[in-house]
Amino acid sequence: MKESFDIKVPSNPRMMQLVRKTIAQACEMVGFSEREVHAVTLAVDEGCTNIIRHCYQGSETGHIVIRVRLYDDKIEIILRDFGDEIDVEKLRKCVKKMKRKLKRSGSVRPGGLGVMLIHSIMDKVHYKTSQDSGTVLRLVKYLSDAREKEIASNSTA
Amino acid sequence: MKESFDIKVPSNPRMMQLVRKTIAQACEMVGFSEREVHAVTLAVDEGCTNIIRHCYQGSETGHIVIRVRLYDDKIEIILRDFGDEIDVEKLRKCVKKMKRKLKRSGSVRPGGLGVMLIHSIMDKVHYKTSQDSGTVLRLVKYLSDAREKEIASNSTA
Amino acid sequence: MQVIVQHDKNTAVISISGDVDLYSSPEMRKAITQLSKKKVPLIVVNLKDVDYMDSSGVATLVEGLQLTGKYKGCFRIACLKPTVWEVFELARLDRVFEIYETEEKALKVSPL
Amino acid sequence: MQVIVQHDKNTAVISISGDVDLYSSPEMRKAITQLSKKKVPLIVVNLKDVDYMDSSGVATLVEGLQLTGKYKGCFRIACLKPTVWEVFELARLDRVFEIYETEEKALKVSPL
Ligand SMILES: Nc1ncnc2c1ncn2[C@@H]1O[C@H](COP(=O)(O)OP(=O)(O)O)[C@@H](O)[C@H]1O
Ligand SMILES: Nc1ncnc2c1ncn2[C@@H]1O[C@H](COP(=O)(O)OP(=O)(O)O)[C@@H](O)[C@H]1O
Repeated sequence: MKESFDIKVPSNPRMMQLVRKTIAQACEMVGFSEREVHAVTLAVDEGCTNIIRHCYQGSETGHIVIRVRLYDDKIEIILRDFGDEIDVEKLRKCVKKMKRKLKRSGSVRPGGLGVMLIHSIMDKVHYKTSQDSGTVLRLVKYLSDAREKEIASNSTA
Repeated sequence: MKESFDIKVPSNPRMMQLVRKTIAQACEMVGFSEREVHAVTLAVDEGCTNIIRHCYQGSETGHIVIRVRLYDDKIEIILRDFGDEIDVEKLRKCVKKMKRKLKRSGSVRPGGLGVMLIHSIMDKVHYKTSQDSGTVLRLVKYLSDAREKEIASNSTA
Repeated sequence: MQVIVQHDKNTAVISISGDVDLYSSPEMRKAITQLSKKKVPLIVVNLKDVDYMDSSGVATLVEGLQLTGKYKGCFRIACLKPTVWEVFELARLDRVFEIYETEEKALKVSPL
Repeated sequence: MQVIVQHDKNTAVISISGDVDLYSSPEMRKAITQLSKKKVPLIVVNLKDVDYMDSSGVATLVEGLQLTGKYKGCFRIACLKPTVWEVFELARLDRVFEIYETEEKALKVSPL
């Protein structure tokens, strides 16, 4: 299986519930476990709400385009905004700092939580940004081996 | 509230479950009852499967673009395909015939069921077709008055 | 969607679970066609685990009715959930089919 | 999302139902802020009907912890569903909060 679809939503927090339902269904179709479906959905939600808050500064007139690719062994989700170029290096540093802090102890500072969740859930996280075409966030999550075998044996049964 | 989003899927029957989940969530956001959510979802499913079967003749390489508009008192769903011009007059006749037949008694011929379901569920059904830009099917469903009042009183409570 | 078939010489029960739509209905169709080829006298389709059925599912059941009719077999449907029942109503096919509340009843009632 | 607040002079229970996300968390925030302004000594947030919470919900709870901390109040969370618990774990905040299995326990245990 290799299938892809797009969903384009306004940068409105109200739309996140709809995005989650759609992403959860896509994850189920690939064969992720309930727990993984929830995690991937959360990561996509965090990616979108970061776009709403940081790229569009809370304005509801922007747009987010989400492309989802379903594979036999993974899901790929690409979030695209149409805002200004972002400082990817700063973002990378933020994640590093966050990860270090978390290792030491539970931090009570909520800042940076979204980006950190995305990184701890997804297997691949890649930002690509440019001045005139906004930012693209590419997320990939693989099926666990065990899960893949389970699905393969079900579909041949 | 007036919000719209798009979803673009390949003309693949496998994608219909995903479309249904998304449409059902959109209907819930407008405030339709469980029964109406199911009916509108069914109508959209029938519209999409007709595109897959009749417009793309079962080929999975075509695309369907679904635009959903959420209003306070209705939902509007626009299905667009990129196939050949269709014979809207023939379609209209097919619906009329179907309706007449159904009035007489339960017909055992399954043909025409999809189009008939769309017409009996939605408040507005409009086809617009052209040679170079495919066909657009516009569907509208209004909230029942009772339902609208119920929602209004909940949101002010 | 999942299709489970249990049958002996005289009766067959086809239990469906999941959504019956354009993608999955061919599998249900296969089960019905195979059993009607064997001219099983009574075929019951149990839909207790079906939350969703579209016109392709309904058309498949109509086909089952026609196929079994050819050899004077009985084709029955059992355990419709409200959402599925509604599709039958919308399609005005609720009186065309023999519909039973339970699988037991569908198996017990003698042919009309 | 729905927020129901029950409180007397010494304790308050905030019961949340539905998804807590960027859209709905401001409402939960409002309830927490109002109660901490009144310096209610023990605030329990009951999440038994919450299936989903994102980082904006978690951040709101962290804020609650900070606000109540200022006046030496107690801020507790009760009845986390597995999906919500997982967010706390992923954020490594499961040990930062006082989390209880039931609302009763959250109300009974004396302040640490
Ligand atoms: N889509 C984005 N566009 C621009 N900046 C972003 C984006 N996502 C994250 N950031 C940056 O990364 C930082 C951390 O984001 P996040 O993890 O959501 O935590 P918070 O916003 O609570 O600080 C933000 O403060 C912001 O500077
Ligand atoms: N999207 C479409 N494009 C072209 N023709 C269509 C479309 N939808 C319906 N039709 C026409 O309307 C007829 C009735 O469709 P339908 O109700 O789905 O029943 P069936 O396909 O089972 O006959 C079809 O046979 C077809 O000729």
